[in-house]
Amino acid sequence: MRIKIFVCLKEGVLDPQGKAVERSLHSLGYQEVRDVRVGKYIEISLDAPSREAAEARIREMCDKLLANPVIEDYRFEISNE
Amino acid sequence: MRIKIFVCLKEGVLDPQGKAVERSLHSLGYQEVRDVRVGKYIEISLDAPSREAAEARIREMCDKLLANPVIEDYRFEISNE
Amino acid sequence: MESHNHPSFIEPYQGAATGVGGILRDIFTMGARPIASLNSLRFGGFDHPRTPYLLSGVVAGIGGYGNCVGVPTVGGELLFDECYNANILVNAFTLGIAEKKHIFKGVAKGIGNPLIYVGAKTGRDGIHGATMASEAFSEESEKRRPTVQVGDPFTEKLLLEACLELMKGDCLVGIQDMGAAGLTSSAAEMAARGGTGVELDLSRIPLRERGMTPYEMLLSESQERMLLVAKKGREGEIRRIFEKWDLDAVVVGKVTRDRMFRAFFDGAEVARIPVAALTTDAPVYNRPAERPPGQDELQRLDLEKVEEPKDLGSTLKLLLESPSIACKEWVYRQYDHFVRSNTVVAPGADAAVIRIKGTEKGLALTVDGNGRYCYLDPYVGGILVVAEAARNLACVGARPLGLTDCLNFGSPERADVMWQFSQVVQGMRDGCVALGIPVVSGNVSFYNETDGVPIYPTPTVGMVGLLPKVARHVTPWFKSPGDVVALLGRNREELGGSEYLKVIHRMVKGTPPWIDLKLERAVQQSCLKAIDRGLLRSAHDISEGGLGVALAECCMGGPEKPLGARIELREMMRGDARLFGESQSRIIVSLREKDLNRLREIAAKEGAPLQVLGEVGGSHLAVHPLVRVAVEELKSVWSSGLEKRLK
Amino acid sequence: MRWGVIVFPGSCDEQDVYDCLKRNLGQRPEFLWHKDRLKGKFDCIVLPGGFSYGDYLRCGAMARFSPIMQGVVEFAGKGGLVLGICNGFQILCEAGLLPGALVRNSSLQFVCRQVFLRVEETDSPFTCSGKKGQLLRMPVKHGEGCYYADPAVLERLRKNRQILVRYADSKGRSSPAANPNGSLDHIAGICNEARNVFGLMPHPEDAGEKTLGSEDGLKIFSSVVAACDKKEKKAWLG
Ligand SMILES: Nc1ncnc2c1ncn2[C@@H]1O[C@H](COP(=O)(O)OP(=O)(O)O)[C@@H](O)[C@H]1O
Repeated sequence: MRIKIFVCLKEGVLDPQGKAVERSLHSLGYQEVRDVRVGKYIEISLDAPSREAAEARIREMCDKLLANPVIEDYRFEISNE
Repeated sequence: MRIKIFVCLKEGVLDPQGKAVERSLHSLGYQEVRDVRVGKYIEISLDAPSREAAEARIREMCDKLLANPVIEDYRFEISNE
Repeated sequence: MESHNHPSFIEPYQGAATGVGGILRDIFTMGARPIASLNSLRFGGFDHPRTPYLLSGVVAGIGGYGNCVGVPTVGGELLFDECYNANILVNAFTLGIAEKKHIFKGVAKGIGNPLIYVGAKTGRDGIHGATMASEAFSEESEKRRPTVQVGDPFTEKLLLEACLELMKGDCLVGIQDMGAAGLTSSAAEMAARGGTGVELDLSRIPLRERGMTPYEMLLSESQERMLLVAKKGREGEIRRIFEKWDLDAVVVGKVTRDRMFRAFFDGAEVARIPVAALTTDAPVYNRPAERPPGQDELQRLDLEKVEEPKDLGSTLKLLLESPSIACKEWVYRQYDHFVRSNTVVAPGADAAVIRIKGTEKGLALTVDGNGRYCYLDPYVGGILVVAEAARNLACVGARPLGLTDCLNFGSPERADVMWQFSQVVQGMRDGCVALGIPVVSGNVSFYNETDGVPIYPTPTVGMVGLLPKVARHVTPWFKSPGDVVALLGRNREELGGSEYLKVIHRMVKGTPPWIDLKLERAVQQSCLKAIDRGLLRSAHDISEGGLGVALAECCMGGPEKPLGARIELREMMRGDARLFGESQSRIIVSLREKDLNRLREIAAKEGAPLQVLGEVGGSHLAVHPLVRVAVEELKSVWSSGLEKRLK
Repeated sequence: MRWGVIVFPGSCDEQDVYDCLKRNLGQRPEFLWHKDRLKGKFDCIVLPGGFSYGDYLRCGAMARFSPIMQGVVEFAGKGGLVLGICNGFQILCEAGLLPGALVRNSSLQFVCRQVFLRVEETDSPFTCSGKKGQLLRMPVKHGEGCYYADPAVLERLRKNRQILVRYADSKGRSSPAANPNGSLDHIAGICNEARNVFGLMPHPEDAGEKTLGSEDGLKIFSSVVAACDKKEKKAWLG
């Protein structure tokens, strides 16, 4: 299974990167852009007996290592590649 | 429209961060994990007259600023949130 | 100096980063350009699962912020002890240079003058942060997930440059960082100092989030913001400067006559309280203090029962690779210590040295602290921390100009902690008086305890000294074979509170080393005068790990090729005390043989004992008759000690 | 000689470059604000180190769009000398004035330490006062200094002798231990094909005086002075 994990700063937490990217996009003429957020994108391959088993494992990995629950939220998608 | 952009290192470019994450996951007992890649995940909101128009604008932004074609590939998804 | 202990435990990278950001703002808000930072860190034991994670995050956060703002981090200290397992200490120190004529204060004067908000936008960050920092931890508060602030060093850099540019002109009346309790405390404190009142229009505050209430705006602790009071009519100038640096500058209120703190939102008054009620009239606590009954037992150390190791060479190696003593390069190579091109002595020496561009002068900086000594005897511990910092300055050739501190303690609601606190402060005062060092500022961090167990009382001090001629500075490392090695000060049989007892015998007991401040002064003065006259080739303070560790550091600690030494130590005391006892007021110096008599004269005149120990040379550290180890071997365990525990 | 030192928001080393040129080499540098257009005559433009735009997204990615950069690209196109140090090197790569890219250090950590550079080529205005194989001691301090280029580009760099300096140890040998960031082929600095644009990660301006531990950094700046002094400006092209 191939898993795509998205880690983003929580709502309300300052995202200096997002802010800076937004300002740059504006100054490049992309005025229509709003609410830029920059996060991490992690892809992993995994062997698991079932989708549910995989989900449980990934949730663990995210809580323990891949995301910092104090400031970050995560979500993930599982595909059968 | 809400756009999700994924920027990843090109195949062939060393990804030390991916390697480090993989090593940490293994040492935490997640032996089943392979091929970890770490990239960037950017979300932006955009007003555009059509999906096509949005696509063109985003491609431009990515080529110019959001990704560096020497080392990175990107792809994006558009949703109507 | 500022502490950011609690936030760093919750989110090490951001906690440490915003700690650095806060102390930098404290400096440039006065009109001083920050020129160097140091930090004092305490972590738990390496068998605690969170220690490597916390350490890596804190170090990366300090570097991440300081490097980006372009202020060099030139030194610091890092010690490990189980008592910090659940309460790490992150104390940040920054030094700035201001022109005497151009020092700015946080004062709101001139009725009708505008209050101007500059810097980053306001979000819901850290609301109630100030109260969180002052609450003891429990399992419960872990779950509460307090809001952690994310630092934006880039915005800080812009704010720094914009403020310094503004301060070159004459349109500024007062300025203050929005720190703990944000807009409320900065506005109220400025009014209190000015003997005025303030009126804020919250509808004008630049916001990052939608739907924020006036309460949230008043208490937000969003970083990288400042409040200014400007001369009326000069608002445009200020706006132009901040625009140049892409920052918000918005008039949000004005100075009033009535000594009231008032806030309006959408035309309605939402807060109204006398300024004094928020500032000068705050209650003063007088908490009970009492020496805990267990203190006597703690100080009892029966050396008969401490078995002396057979192989002192192996013991030396064990000490050198223990995390508190091991080389800290893994830490400081993550800090930019060269930026601003003033760094003459980089991290790794007793004190850092920076030159002052355009003059011959230099400044030496050090941060020091030993919680274990203070735990065993808080009064003596308080003296020792001051003495050690001054000694570190003496070793590079600098006379102290002033001291700042950060007092890290458990809950002040406990009588034993209050006793430790008052004892430490008395000790520090007595040390400062004896050595003639003014205390210019400081910080107090209470409630460093978890589930009823406080940390060791841990005062840390930052000390700054002056070198009239920076070129004269001295470093700790041996320079060439044939040089004489000598000891300023006296060895005593003292093992209480030592790193050796802790690491090798797992004991924290006894009384900390004895100190005679007259002797301390004599030793420091001898060292300083010898450096003034160009007699010394190296000088190194003896601290944790004693003479054995200090000699090893002289041999291998420097950036150049390691050198050996042949030493004779024939004193009548047990070998482990000779090598690893931590007697105070000792400095190892090396010099050319021809200069020895002149050093003797100086020491005699100052009243400092001087003893020739041996000479530099060979490939081994040989301390006859106790140890003989190849320097390369010492270097390899010492260099890898920290890093291998982080793997 | 006329030096311009660009100040980006977030530049940290512009003053160091300025002071080094002025105090140690008697030059008269001038600061250039990034929001201005490039005006006036210059012999060499320096892009200093620091964290332009906080190095958010990618180092140098946003700085390349600063108004002044258009002028820098034209200036370089006409043969003007451009020197990028650290963040400046990253910006030059992002702007396409130099090939390749600088990515995260292989250690994943910021690294600040003294290194040795081995001068590989002397037929450039930035190394013409040096000798082949000469070692220069100066500090590095960066989090993303690992040079990367695809194999074809790397081959071209080698063939055209565009790799002007490599990391080495005190004996002049390249090795992983002497390479502070995992840079491909131990590359510390490269020039463009026309040899008038040079980027390097280490900081010559922090090695301009004995007091600071080394004055080897002056070799880079004094090469530029020597190259510009020459009547036939392109003499260094060999
Ligand atoms: N332990 C201390 N030693 C010396 N001065 C101190 C100490 N603690 C606080 N101060 C001084 O008291 C003033 C107020 O300190 P504090 O309440 O910590 O301020 P803030 O919270 O604004 O940093 C400062 O000038 C500070 O330097």
